[in-house]
Amino acid sequence: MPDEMKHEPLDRRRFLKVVGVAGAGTAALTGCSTDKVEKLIPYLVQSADQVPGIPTIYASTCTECAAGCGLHVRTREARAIKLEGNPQHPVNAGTLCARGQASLQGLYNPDRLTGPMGRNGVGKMSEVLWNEAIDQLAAAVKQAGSKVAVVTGTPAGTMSDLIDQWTAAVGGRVIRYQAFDHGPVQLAAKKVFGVDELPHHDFGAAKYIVSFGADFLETWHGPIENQRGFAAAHGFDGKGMAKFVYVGTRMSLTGMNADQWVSAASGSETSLALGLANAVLASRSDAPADAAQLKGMLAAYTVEKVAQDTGLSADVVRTLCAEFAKAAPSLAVAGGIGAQHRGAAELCAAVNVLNYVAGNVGKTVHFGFGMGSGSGYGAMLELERAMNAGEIDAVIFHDTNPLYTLPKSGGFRAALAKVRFRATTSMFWDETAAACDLVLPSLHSLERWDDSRPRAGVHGLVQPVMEPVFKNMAAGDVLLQVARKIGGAAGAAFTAPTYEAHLKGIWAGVAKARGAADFDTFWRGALANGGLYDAAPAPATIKLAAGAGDIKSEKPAFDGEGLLFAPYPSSMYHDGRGANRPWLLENPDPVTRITWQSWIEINPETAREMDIREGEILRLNSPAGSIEASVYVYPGIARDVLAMPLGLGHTEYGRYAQGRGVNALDLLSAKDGQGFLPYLSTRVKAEKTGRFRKVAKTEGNPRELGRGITEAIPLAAAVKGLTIQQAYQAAGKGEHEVNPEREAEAIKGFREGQLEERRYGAYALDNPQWGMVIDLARCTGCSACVTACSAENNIPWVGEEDIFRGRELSWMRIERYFEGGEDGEPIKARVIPMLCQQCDAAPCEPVCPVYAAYHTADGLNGQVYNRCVGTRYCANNCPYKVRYYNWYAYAKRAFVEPLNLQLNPDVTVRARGVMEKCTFCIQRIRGAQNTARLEDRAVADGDVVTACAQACASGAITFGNVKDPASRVVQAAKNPRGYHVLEELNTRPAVTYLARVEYGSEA
Amino acid sequence: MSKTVSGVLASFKYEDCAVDAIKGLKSKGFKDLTVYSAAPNHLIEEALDQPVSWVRAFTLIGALTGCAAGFGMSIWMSLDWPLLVGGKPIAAIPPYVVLGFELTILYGALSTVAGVIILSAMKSLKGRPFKPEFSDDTIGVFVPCPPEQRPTIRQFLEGVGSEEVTEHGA
Amino acid sequence: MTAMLDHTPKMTHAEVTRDVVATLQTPSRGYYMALFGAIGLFLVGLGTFVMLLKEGLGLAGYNPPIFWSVYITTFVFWVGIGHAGTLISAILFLFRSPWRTAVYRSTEAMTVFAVMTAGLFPIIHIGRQWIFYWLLPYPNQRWLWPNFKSPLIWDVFAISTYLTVSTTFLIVGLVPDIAAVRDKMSGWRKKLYGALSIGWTGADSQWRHYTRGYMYLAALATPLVLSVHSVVSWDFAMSVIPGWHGTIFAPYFVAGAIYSGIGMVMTLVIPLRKVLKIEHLITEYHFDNLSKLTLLTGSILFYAYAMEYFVAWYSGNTFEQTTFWMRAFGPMWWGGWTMIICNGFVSQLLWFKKIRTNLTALFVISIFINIGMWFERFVIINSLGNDFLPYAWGRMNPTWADWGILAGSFGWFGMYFLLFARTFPVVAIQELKEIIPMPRRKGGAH
Amino acid sequence: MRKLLVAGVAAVMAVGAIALTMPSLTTAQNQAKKAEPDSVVAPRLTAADSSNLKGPKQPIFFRHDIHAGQYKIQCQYCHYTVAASSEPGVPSLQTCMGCHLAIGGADSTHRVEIKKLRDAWKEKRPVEWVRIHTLAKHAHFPHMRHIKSLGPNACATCHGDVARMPQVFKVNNVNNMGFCISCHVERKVNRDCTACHY
Repeated sequence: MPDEMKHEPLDRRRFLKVVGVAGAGTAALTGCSTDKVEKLIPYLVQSADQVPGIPTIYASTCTECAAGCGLHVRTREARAIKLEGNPQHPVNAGTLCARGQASLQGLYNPDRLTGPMGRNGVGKMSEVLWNEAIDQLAAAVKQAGSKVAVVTGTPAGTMSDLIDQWTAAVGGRVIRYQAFDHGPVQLAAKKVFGVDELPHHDFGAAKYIVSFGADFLETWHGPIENQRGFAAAHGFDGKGMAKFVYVGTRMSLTGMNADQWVSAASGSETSLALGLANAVLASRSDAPADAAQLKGMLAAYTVEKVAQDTGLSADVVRTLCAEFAKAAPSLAVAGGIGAQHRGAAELCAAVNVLNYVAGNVGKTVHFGFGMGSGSGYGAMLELERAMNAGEIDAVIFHDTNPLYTLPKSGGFRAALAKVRFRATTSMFWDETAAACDLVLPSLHSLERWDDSRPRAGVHGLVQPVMEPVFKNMAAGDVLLQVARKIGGAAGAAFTAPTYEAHLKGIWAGVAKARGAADFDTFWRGALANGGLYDAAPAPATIKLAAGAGDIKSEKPAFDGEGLLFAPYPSSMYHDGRGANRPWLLENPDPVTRITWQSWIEINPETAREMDIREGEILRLNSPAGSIEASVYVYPGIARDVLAMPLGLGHTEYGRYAQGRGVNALDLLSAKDGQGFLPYLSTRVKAEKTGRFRKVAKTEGNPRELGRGITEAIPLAAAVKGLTIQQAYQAAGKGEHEVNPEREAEAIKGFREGQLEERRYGAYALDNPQWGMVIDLARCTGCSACVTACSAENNIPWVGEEDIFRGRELSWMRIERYFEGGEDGEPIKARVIPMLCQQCDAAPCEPVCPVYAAYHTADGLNGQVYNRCVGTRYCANNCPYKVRYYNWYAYAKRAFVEPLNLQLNPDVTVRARGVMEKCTFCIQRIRGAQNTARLEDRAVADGDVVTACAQACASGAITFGNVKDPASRVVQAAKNPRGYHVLEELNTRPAVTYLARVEYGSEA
Repeated sequence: MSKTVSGVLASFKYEDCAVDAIKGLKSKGFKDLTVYSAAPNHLIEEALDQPVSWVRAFTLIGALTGCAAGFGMSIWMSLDWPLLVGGKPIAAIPPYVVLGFELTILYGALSTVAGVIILSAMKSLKGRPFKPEFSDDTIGVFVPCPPEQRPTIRQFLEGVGSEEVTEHGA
Repeated sequence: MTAMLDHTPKMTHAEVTRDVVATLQTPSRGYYMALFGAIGLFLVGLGTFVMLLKEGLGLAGYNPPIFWSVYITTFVFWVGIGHAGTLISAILFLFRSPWRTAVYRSTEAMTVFAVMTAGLFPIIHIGRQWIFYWLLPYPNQRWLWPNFKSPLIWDVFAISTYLTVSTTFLIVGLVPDIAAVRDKMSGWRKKLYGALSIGWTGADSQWRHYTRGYMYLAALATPLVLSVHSVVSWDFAMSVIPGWHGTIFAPYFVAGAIYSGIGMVMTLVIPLRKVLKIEHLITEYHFDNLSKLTLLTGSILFYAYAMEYFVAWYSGNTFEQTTFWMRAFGPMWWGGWTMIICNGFVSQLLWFKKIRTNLTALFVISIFINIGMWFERFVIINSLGNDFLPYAWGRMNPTWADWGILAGSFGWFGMYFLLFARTFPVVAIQELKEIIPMPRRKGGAH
Repeated sequence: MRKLLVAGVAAVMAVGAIALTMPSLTTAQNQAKKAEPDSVVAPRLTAADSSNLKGPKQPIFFRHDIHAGQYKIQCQYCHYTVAASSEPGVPSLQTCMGCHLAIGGADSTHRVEIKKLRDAWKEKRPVEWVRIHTLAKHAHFPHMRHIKSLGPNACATCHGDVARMPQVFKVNNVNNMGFCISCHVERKVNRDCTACHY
């Protein structure tokens, strides 16, 4: 960042005004130092919907990706403290992913630009006044006339429309560019069905799911909606579950959740897809009539041919074909980065054919949702050409950072340099901003008005929930003001004084169209619900197009030689926009459990051949460039492939992102496929450097050594309703009982005796006992709960250096264990969310010398921070290792202004030298109890929802009072799959896990 | 400096002489002797044959008090604010045995020392003469007696082989 | 009795007094170098502690799941050192073991200072050192008491009791000797020792109660010394952690404590007797006996090590088995083997009288013992590194902050010991005189 | 009785300086008197006097004894969220102006202070009151629950008889845990640690 860019210290007074009651805000464990004078700053005018001490919730829409999930923004004293899902919203139904929640750290990011920046006399960037900035832009646009290009990543909505109209008015072109667009999918849709839109997938309805490199649980389309559907289909419901097969070179998070990982040679997936289609046509009669015309093309793809193309054994292919043909409706998806090689369009086409012949179109694959992928990478190449040709005089970037998301090997940067005037509306000093002449930092979506139309039937509203943290201007207002400055046609086109007014105008139209009598009530209703939600549109009738007939499965071309290089989208950083959010940086990668770093994944055997160990720094050379990163040996990757997450290696973008890790795109050649960026198109030479850099992973040992931590039960047994013990015996692996009957009895007797001894004081009262059930058959390991927990409980991040020492604070942590992977048997991953088990006979409690850890009357392991002297004995004695310690003043270090405004005032911020751990969100429990007390009623089931349970898109977590036999948690715990981790220690945890259900031999 | 007690002080380099002296004096009816020695000497103890020290009483009482204090404190304090830990009874006896034990020892030891000091102080040595060599290699025997008896006793002590005999007091 | 006579120093009471008092005269340059060395080390520790207060325990090499580290290791090490002193001064006193007289004073002093050192660690290692006093049961406006079920509170009581009792024991033993010194001194020194001797004259009325009281103190100190390290061992044994949760811990720790203590005694006394020129008072005979004690306790320890592995294997408990596998072949294998070699094997050399009576050899061995016993605790604490959930495994990685405090503890200890040796008789005058018969005119033994 | 026990134990423990901590154990009882403001006419004071009065000097010499005492305005009229939220709520300037648009003050001393308020309102500048009762951030005190169970006039239990204070001062050290506990024990209500500490 240029040094003349100073972070203007925030105007304290203004914040206090926002906070309302100083001190009620950012709580810090300051002991009892009340002698220092504190100020009470009252509101000037008391806003009706703000009651100090009680959260106010605003409905809005998430803008972190194109999925457009509905938000409930929890605010306290008029500052947003947490983002949660909007239960009414059809896309995410009250849940939210890690990236969505971390949007809050975009709002409060200390590296946000505090004002517009323009070139000064000497050509250096420095802060300018807003009106100057507007003038500059207007002048430049006016001068450029029709030679204006607007590059926007804004998903469909009024803003996007405004950009179109505005550009049209000033005369210019719009390029819609998203890094992870779905070019291949859209091309394939056109080719096979003759429709120019993206399909919408209904995972929930599918009985059998095959994904060809589409990581639908990470970034592909709307991950949350996919995950909800996937959980519905694949989560065991007592009768059965869908089978999920993942075809790809690398076992991604999505792959980890597959019942079978098929590592087909990259580029050969098309053959497999067509093979499956062939099998379906051959074995099933219910295929649509016009599918017959494909017989000729498909006939070639016999099991043998497919096996030969893909390098899979014929048996595997045969079973796949048989199973897929049997299941209906099924669902095949493709088009993710995981298989985005130069043949990706063909692959998607093949998958369309497969879905069509299997009769899935209209059942699990829907068209007519009006989803488009934008003009994509092709258009950017076209823009590059135009800029080189001098056809562009002014470029405006909005909601996009192409200088990071485009491969460096391409000529975009050079071409952009030729353009006379470049502007961006980025809130941050990112790579693109650094290459611009004018930066007009927009407002964060929590500070401005907007709406979004992710798909037909969903029209979400974005509303400001608080005063802007920095006095900036929404891009919409910028466009309107510029138009007015330019005047003429442009000026005439836009009469609205502000973007808010413009938006309301649009919505007035909507209201009229819906025959709403009075706009205000309509508007207020829409705001309260976070938008308008209609039933999904009737799916369009789809017939095969001419193109469907000629789909070739050819090995796509790869540049360079050596191992195939597979960059993949990180589920945390997405296309890189998440790289400046500490929550995401410290939330371990669901697959490798690595934080704060870039890494290179390599197959164990390949590593052995090259004599490489974890942490060794490897240099990868491709025709396009070379990068260095530490190695992570990962059994879930094909032998001839090196994989690397995208999203890090920023050269700008603030203190957290800048210079952290490396950018995998630097190895890619920018050569076009057919209008999309072929991520999977490069081979690299791996070169040992002999240097080492520890991998910042939070994992000790990836194997659970048969300790039964993550139990799994075969589907057949689960359907019979067997317990884990019974299932083991049925499988002939019956390990001996933990306790013989007589022992069990003795323990029971002792237990009762003990319970009697405990009836004293508050413990004699009739209190609730809080408990939790976690269904491992539904948990995908997506880690949304981890961020939710950090957000709710003011958990600071510790940074890379302390992660090296294993000092992460993560009350909710996802443990990932590998099964198999050796001598031929397939590698499988199991995940288990590990949090404080709130043991009834907790080992941590009796060892605390000062009662800082003790058992509350409502069955929790109370942790009294201010009583803790920090002997750490409790942490040593915790078998689950879920107690975390403040080795330094982490909170002080992490929550720098204005990030401290995100702190939850209901939760003490832990000081240095204090032990902390999951509290079952006790502040929510107490809150619910207080409310119930005021209303003279008892706390009802569902009144208390922990942050993790709330965020979980799979609905894997149930929380409630185990003393209430009617509660959901008790019902869930009755499940025969239920077990306690380390039960033999007799700690009597309050958390019950439901064993994961796996396809065994019967699959 | 209080007035010195009238009497005779004899120094012995040989323990058997000292023992003879003590025995002789006791037989003569001099009970209130003061014998100085650099180290405990059982021959002298036999010669003096005094009753067993009462220190043990202090030790016992101290120890019992400590034991009671240990258990009392831990149990009462647990009940004063009942907090449950690890599913154990509020006032669990087994862990409190440690407290009981430690305080038994502590109080026992301290009261023993107190006992030694108090008991030793009960016999006042005010005004009785002392010579530095008594803490080195010499045994000293002091016989309190009225001035008129001094010569006879002096004679006797020199007789049993005292190296040096001095008379004290007005 | 004969054994006793054989080894009784051939000197008169006067010579004993003379030689011992001589140790209090102006010391050699070597002494001052040692003293300043100790003070230097102590300052290093002090500096480190200040940094810990300022920055936080993060400076030390704590890597979760290992939440205890070098500090607790060193704590247990020093508590252990203490035990030899009490053993020799109290238990051997009750057994009327003649050879203790020459060495017990220095070992007792060692005990007191070792426990003083150990006592610092619970304060150093907690996260919020400034409220360490919350561990004490004092009435406060919060109406809160400590949790007496916590082994750490047991520690607080055990250590403080141990410190008090052993200090009392030392002082009581000193009083007659101080008196003896007093009577040899002149000027301000005479005044000083005079005050310290609280009017001791050696009158029969004093000896009478003194001898009794001393015996009862010994009788109380004996169970205490056994209890203290048992309690410390329960810090570990009361937990559920594999490698900690062992029923043999109490006896195993007590043996280890005495073993390490005697090791330290040798390390201290072998040079000390040279520096203070009292070779004729503390002779090979004494070291021979010390060595035998070392051999005994060392062998018990060796057996305990073997037992730990056997139990882990025999129990069939996968957690225990993994822990002990890791102890021997895991990333910290070197620690495990250091402990077994230094304590298990080296102690077996003492079967040979040649070695038992060769002071150079003994000195070297004693150094090994100190190292080995420190590592024993280090290794035990490292069991935390691989407990129940493999995902959470980790390994300790000490830093300068750990070594700084460790060095400081040695400085702190050495400082006090040297000052003591300079100020008070390190050989018990009166007890020596007790075993050296007084001359008799009529001659003949009694 | 309790004192005896504590003292007894303390004596046995030979821990010194118990006496110092004893008083705090019983402060609650002394503070249990009710806060019914009888119609006293508040004394005539000027801002100048405020420095001789107990308690910190406020930017505006706001007279609780006049508002709550003389005119018997309910506490909750200004501290509007005390019965609904954990935060009692500091009145917004708007609330003040609600009356003081009309009420200019009986005499000069009042007028001076009220002018300060009106100026602040004009300049849209919040008044920075000096906080008197602050609870450590690690303790959570839900005002509404206490009002609910102790009644709307229970404020005095902790805050003292504010209605008689020309200038508010701290009567009880509400930040003293013993102060809370003594009351909770007396009333036999929950004294679970996590009721307040989380």
